[in-house]
Amino acid sequence: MPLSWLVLLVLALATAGYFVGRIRVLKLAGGDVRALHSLPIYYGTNVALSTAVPALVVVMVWLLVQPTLIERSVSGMIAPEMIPEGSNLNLVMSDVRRVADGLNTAIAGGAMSLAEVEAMDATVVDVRARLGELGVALGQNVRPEVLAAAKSYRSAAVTGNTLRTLIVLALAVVGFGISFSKTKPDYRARNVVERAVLALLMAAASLAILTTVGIVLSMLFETINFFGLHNWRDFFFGTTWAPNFRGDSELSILPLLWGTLYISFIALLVAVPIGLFAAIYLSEYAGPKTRAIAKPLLEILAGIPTIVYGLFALLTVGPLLVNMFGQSGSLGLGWMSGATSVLTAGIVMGIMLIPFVSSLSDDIINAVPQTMRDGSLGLGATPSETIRQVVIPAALPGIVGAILLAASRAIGETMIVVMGAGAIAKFSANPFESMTTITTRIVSQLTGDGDFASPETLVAFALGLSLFVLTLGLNVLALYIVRKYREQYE
Amino acid sequence: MTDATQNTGAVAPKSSLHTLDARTKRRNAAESRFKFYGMVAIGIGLLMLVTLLTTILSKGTGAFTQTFVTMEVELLETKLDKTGARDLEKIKKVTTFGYAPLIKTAFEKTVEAHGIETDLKSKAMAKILSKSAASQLRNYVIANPDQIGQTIEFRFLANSRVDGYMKGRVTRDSIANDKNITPAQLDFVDQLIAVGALKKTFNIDFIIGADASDQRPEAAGIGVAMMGSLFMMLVVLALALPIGVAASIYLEEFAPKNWITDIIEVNISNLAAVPSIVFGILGLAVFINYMHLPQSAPLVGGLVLTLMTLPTIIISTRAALKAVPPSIRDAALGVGASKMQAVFHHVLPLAAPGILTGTIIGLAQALGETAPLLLIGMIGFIASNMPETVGEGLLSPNSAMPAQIYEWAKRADPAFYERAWGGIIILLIFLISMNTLAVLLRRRFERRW
Amino acid sequence: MYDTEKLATDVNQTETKISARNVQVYYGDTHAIKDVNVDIDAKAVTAFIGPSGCGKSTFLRCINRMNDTIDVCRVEGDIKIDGEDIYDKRVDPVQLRAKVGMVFQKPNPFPKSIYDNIAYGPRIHGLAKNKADLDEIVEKSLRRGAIWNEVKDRLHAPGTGLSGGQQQRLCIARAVATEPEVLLMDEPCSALDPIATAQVEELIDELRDQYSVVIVTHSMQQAARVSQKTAFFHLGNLVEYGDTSQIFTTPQDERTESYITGRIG
Amino acid sequence: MYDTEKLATDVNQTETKISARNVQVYYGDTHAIKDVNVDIDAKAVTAFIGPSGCGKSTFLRCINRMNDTIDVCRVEGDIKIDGEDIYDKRVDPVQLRAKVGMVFQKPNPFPKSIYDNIAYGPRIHGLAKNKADLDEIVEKSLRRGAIWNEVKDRLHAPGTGLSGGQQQRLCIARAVATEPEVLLMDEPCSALDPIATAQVEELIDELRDQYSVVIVTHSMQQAARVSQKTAFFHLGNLVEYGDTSQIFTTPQDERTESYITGRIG
Amino acid sequence: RDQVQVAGSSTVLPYASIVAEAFGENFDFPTPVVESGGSSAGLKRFCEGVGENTIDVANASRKIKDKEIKACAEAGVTDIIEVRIGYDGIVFASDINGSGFEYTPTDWFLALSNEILVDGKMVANPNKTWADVNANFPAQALQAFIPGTKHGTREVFEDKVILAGCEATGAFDVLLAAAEGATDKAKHKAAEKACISLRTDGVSVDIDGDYTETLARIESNKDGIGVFGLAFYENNTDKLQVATMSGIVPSTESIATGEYPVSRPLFFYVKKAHIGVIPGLKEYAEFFIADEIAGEDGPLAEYGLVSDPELADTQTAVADEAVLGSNM
Ligand SMILES: Nc1ncnc2c1ncn2[C@@H]1O[C@H](COP(=O)(O)OP(=O)(O)OP(=O)(O)O)[C@@H](O)[C@H]1O
Ligand SMILES: Nc1ncnc2c1ncn2[C@@H]1O[C@H](COP(=O)(O)OP(=O)(O)OP(=O)(O)O)[C@@H](O)[C@H]1O
Ligand SMILES: [Mg+2]
Ligand SMILES: [Mg+2]
Ligand SMILES: O=P([O-])([O-])[O-]
Repeated sequence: MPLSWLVLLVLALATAGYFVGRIRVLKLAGGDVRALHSLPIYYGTNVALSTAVPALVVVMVWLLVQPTLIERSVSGMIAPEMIPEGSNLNLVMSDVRRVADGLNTAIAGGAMSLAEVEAMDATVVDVRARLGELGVALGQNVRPEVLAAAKSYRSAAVTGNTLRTLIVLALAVVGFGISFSKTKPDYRARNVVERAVLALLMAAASLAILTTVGIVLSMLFETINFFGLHNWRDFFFGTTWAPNFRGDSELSILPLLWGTLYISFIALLVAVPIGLFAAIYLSEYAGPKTRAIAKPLLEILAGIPTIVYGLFALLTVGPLLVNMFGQSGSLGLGWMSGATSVLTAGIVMGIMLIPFVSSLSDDIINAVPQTMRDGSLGLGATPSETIRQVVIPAALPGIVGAILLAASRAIGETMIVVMGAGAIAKFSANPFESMTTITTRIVSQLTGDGDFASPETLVAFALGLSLFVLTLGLNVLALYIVRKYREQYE
Repeated sequence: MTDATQNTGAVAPKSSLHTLDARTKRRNAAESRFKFYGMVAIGIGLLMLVTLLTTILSKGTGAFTQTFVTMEVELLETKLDKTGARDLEKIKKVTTFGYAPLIKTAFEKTVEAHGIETDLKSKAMAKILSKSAASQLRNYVIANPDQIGQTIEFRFLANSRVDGYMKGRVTRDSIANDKNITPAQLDFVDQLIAVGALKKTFNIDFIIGADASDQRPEAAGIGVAMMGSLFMMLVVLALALPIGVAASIYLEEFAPKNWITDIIEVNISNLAAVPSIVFGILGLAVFINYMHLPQSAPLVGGLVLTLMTLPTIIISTRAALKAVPPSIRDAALGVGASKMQAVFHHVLPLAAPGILTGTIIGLAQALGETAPLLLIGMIGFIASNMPETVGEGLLSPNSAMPAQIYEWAKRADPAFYERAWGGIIILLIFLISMNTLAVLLRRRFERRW
Repeated sequence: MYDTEKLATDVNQTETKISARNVQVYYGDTHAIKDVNVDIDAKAVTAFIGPSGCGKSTFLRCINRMNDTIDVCRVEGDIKIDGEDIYDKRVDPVQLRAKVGMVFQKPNPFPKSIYDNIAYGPRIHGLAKNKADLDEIVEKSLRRGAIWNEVKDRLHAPGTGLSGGQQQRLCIARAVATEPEVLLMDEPCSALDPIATAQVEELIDELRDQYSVVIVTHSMQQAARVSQKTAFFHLGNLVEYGDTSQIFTTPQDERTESYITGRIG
Repeated sequence: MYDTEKLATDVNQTETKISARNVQVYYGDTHAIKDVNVDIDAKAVTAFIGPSGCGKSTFLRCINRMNDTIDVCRVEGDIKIDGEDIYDKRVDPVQLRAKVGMVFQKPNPFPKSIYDNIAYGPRIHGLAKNKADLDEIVEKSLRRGAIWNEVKDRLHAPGTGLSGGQQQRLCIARAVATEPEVLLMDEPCSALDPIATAQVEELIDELRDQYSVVIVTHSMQQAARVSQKTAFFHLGNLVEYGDTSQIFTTPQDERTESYITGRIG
Repeated sequence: RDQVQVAGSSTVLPYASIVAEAFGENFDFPTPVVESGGSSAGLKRFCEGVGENTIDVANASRKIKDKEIKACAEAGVTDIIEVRIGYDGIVFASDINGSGFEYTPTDWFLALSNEILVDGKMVANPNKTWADVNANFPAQALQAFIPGTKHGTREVFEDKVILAGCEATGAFDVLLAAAEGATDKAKHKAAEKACISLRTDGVSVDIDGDYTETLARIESNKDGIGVFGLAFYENNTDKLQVATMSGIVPSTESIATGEYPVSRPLFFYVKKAHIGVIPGLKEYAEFFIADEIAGEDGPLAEYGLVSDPELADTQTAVADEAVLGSNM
């Protein structure tokens, strides 16, 4: 039975279980819901879950395990000497799989009978041509041992699938049966279902941990390689970033870190006040109509591709700033020489981040109970005093969350920095100079032309991991601050 | 307890409500300033939006029209099927290069038929067509081998320079050093316009078509990439929203408040700060190298973007859950609802606006993200066909809108630049329609208590 | 409007419904309830009285474990309902709260329609077979909450748009709708006018035919009118507990007496 | 604890502080206040009584324009304070509310420390010159709110962690701290025990030396004790308004009489 | 997997996409997927192993390095077919309406190097305008947009322009004399390094993006001179004017003959083990270098690729599936 059918069947059984469970428990209770421990839907859900969850888990495990098992047994048929020069077992096996798939297609399409397939002999029939007619493309002619392996692969798979179908269906039926027999009015169905839901919720939360582990693992190995090739002291405490194709580059994170913090800081300097004031205006002053229109409009800012912002920085904001602060600028200050600068990138990034702050804060501010505002207004506070001293503090955790999100995005942004801030790593306090960030360096070293095993490329991983640790520190700090200033309303 | 003081009367002298005292004036000034800042903030935001949108629109609308040349082509049997057996295999042997002569001949005929006078050689005339013309012919012939020998009217794309000329991007001055087109060819284009054989019309292929190579900007479309984005968004929505909300509910409502949950909490905020390309590294390692999912597949892209979007959704959902007053939970628990019921029946609906905002912002980010796609092979030249089934949509190689736009923006021919902006328009329309749904939903859940 | 006769006859013939032993409650470091022992009768009304801040609400919230929801709150000691320890691990607080209903001190209607406010409990407990049944429960509960007449035309208006007293009655109706065995009412009449108060008292009186009712009140008169037993709390201590008539006529403790004789409200 | 003599002497010698003419209030389509005309005296206490949901809070909130914050609420008619129309365009609701303080029906402490809850008003109105001054104001207000003793050791604990009655007194103290000329109190004693009630009533009595106080109450006794004038509302109408003694002894309107004679709470 | 999977250099990408498109049109195989991402990333994925979940072809704008071949071998990728498809010309161009330039490597060294030789001593580069660099040039402010350190073009620029200029001005000898190092080789290296260290005062701007970004920079700063690929320039002749190098105008012809000095070879690498397994792989490789595609009149040359004079050799090598190390 094809997999999709099997899954559908299990789901159908589960659906049936849902109704059967409901009906049964109601019947046992003589139609009186009050006699039940839980609502009928919980009994139904319990049966449905007991039917579907174990069965589907087995399907999943099976899908992961069966190919490995079959592969192992079939690959025994391919003697090492049969593997062509330069190839490996892996490749031969993918050929085997492809042929087996082709045979299956042929049988399913009715082009060949099972017996025909079994009798097919690669020394006699041109399998490639035969399958080619059926629309199965093969890269190469099929050798006899491959065909033989493919046949046994196919039959093993067929057996496996049959077994899978049986076991899964049996499990579903058993699950159905057990939960069905448990379905009695005093069975604590709600508790069971809720425990299952809680397990799901926990699983969802632990995904974050898994992701972190994945990220660390996927970078750790290469980072270690990097530190094998490059002095860690130079990386952490050096002052110059100058990758070079000839090797012995100076790769220090510090100037990049400085650029990252500086640019993010300016971006937040733009985004936080604008976003926060926008949020305040939307939730506290604007009429429902204005709010309904302005908020989604601002949200578009978050969805404009960053390449547009990059071009905007390069072609509009940069020249504008040069016109003001440049040598022949309107202010005649001569502070700025090129269009790319920390300020250019910071401002443009800030604009992109406005909705991160405004929309989230607006929701949180809006959720502060009206009685808080009434309390303050009733004392003769102006709306702005109310907002600053009562509403914002009450909404602070959410607002900090929004700002952190914006900061995170600022740290992770590449395109705007590349186009707006330039690619030079340096220490300077002058916001009119070009600088660059860790993230952009990660991207460019990773996509660059250097030798992929060289420190110039591997440094990307070290940068990534260091940034990870760094932001972790910042987040701990933020958590601590929020905890300290949290105000809980009733 | 009667410690009323005598000076209370002195503090509050009777004052008219109609005249503002100095302090109130000051406070009111602060108030108007505050409100003004709010308006300025919105103003700045909207101004920037308008600036960006007008830039995008002014640069991108050109991509929606395209120049076509209509003419009759005789499908010469001598060129296409020398044996005359109509054997498809044989016909297929004739490559697109073999169709070039048909087009040249067709031009000669057209010039003759319309009485156009020109010194151009037929090869030079044929150059005003897109390189896709030959493949268009070949595809037609392979689909209708019986038509060989007939004369059929075709509508061919003009090449990007001619199209640029029609759109004003290319002028006789600007092509002085251009080896792709000559003034004489432009004269010829003018003549074709005069006889109505060359026209600029709406270009549906841009919206539904696939990418084309660097030499054929005029044939490139964003439709297939849009499907790629659509399938990725479906994956993200189907995974990130439920998982994100579930994780937030667990952390905010059920998790014991201890160091483990603190770690998870910090962890999640930290994931938000992980540069998106790192998620690409992760995706490559986990989904492609470890789990053997196909390369360049929207499924993998969707999974990577899901991981990237999760922190955004979780952070906003948690903030929204936190903002629901505890008295609501008390009320539900008090009538005998379980914690789960209290959360799902009361808290979650009240937190829905914040959740939807997180979703809007998370999806917007996911929709516009390119960097992680680079590592899982969704950026480059991926000219697939429109996926026909959901499975194909998820698994067969595809690109995504932002990746396509990013690619176009890099390409040398300025015609691609116009398409990149056109692509941005489509992306924004996609985004706005996605947002509209969420915004409408959010409006339904908004209330103050 | 309420029958005073009952008062005399019912006392002393009841069994214990709730029994608390050595109950201590802490909010962080604050010791809010100090070593309280009390037996609350079934099918009777018990009044908790005492000065503001003495711990009445805190103790009341222990009885249906609503204190679980306050992070800093810690409860020690035993509380048994029908002989079963409610702080036992095996006890599902949900089931407990279905059995022990509560009206909170501050009215907290759901931000939903009036109808849904009432229907919520019956829905999750499966008390109604169908829509008509539910409609009936809602109407009956609202009537018992003495608010039916005021809201019958606006059942689908939000419950949060009601006046203070109306919200309070809505919350009473909501608690009654789930038919709890024990009903805890924290100052249920504080925002009610005399007539509404009388109606609620009538309801309480009616409830005690089948259920236990515990009521926190600041009105000595109310306590005297509706309750059979009265507990007087002071600074977290249960100072005196006994038959209402006895507490109000011959208090044993000095503090009780001084509180009662300041009889004003 | 409160002097009943004042009651008799003060009446009739006062000037009008607030005058309302043809006031109508609508919540959307609901007509909540119907054509109310009333003159409220300066340096006197006026009580609003009436059954729950009759519009007392609504009318009270009109006097300091707190109804402005409710979107669906519409106010028509004239309300004058000291002869000045408060709905006039030139009137700044902020200044109005500084002059007309309010204690809400549901206690709504800010999620801040107890100290900051009280200090909030004085800070925004600049009533304190320095920290010491502010400390003094806070202490004095808390004392007047009859809650000083209970909270003096935990001034920096959150105001939301107080008991219901404590929160109510905190809100009274908060309102008093800004020294308003008119104080509107919506059931200020609903969650208070008799002693605390008495203290608040004493405060009210003290306040009327200089200010106007309007108090909504369900307790007829309280109205009789503290107020000089009483207004009886019914279904949005001001049914009767006059000297408290007269209303409680010889009500003119039948409805008033029947409400008063149901005298229970 | 049915389609050929290609990844790698963004410089090769346009050519590969032209080929892939034509391949898809003319063969029954599906259009190959050509990912971009850079030579290094492409080779890295290429060397991850053999099997369907790895790529078949890596494009590179440089030769594969020995270290990479080793890493490949460790992952089981042993037989690699190297295919050189032609050359990428690198040109210097400025705004179409500005003044034109005729450069020598010396000019660039004098313009961008951190230190230059003045009166026999290395001093911090004092030049502010092109006129300071070369009296024949206009007094236009110095502003160069050069490829960032991630780009292979940067290496070519350093080697063939800056280093050449360094040697031509004699600075190299001075630096070599002053260089520290144990061996001659180390000294040489140190001197080279000193030569190619560019000034950081904003005159020389690294471009990490693409040529479109360089073009955008020139549009926003008309004084700027940018480094471009020949193909890019040829598609933007309406906005850019090209500068000569040592008197030679860059074109596919002048580069093919070797007259114009600044260019680099382009390659792609095929995993031999995948031939026969991935349908169409060999056909694709052969098609790429077929005369009608990569020849002098083919579409690649038309687009700007400098076709390889030794294309025929390459064709036979591919036909024979000659792997790296066997014939080189
Ligand atoms: N926000 C609102 N939206 C709609 N209707 C409201 C709102 N607030 C009050 N009402 C209605 O207006 C009427 C008067 O309400 P109000 O709060 O003034 O009554 P009240 O006299 O204060 O009653 P209580 O003594 O119960 O507090 C009531 O019928 C109430 O339901
Ligand atoms: N969440 C809390 N956190 C800290 N302390 C609290 C909290 N809730 C109550 N308290 C304190 O516990 C004590 C008892 O409070 P409780 O609410 O039980 O009083 P009460 O008797 O109900 O008073 P009232 O009649 O005013 O409602 C009070 O001193 C109060 O300040
Ligand atoms: Mg209480
Ligand atoms: Mg009221
Ligand atoms: O992408 P490149 O490797 O050619 O720079």
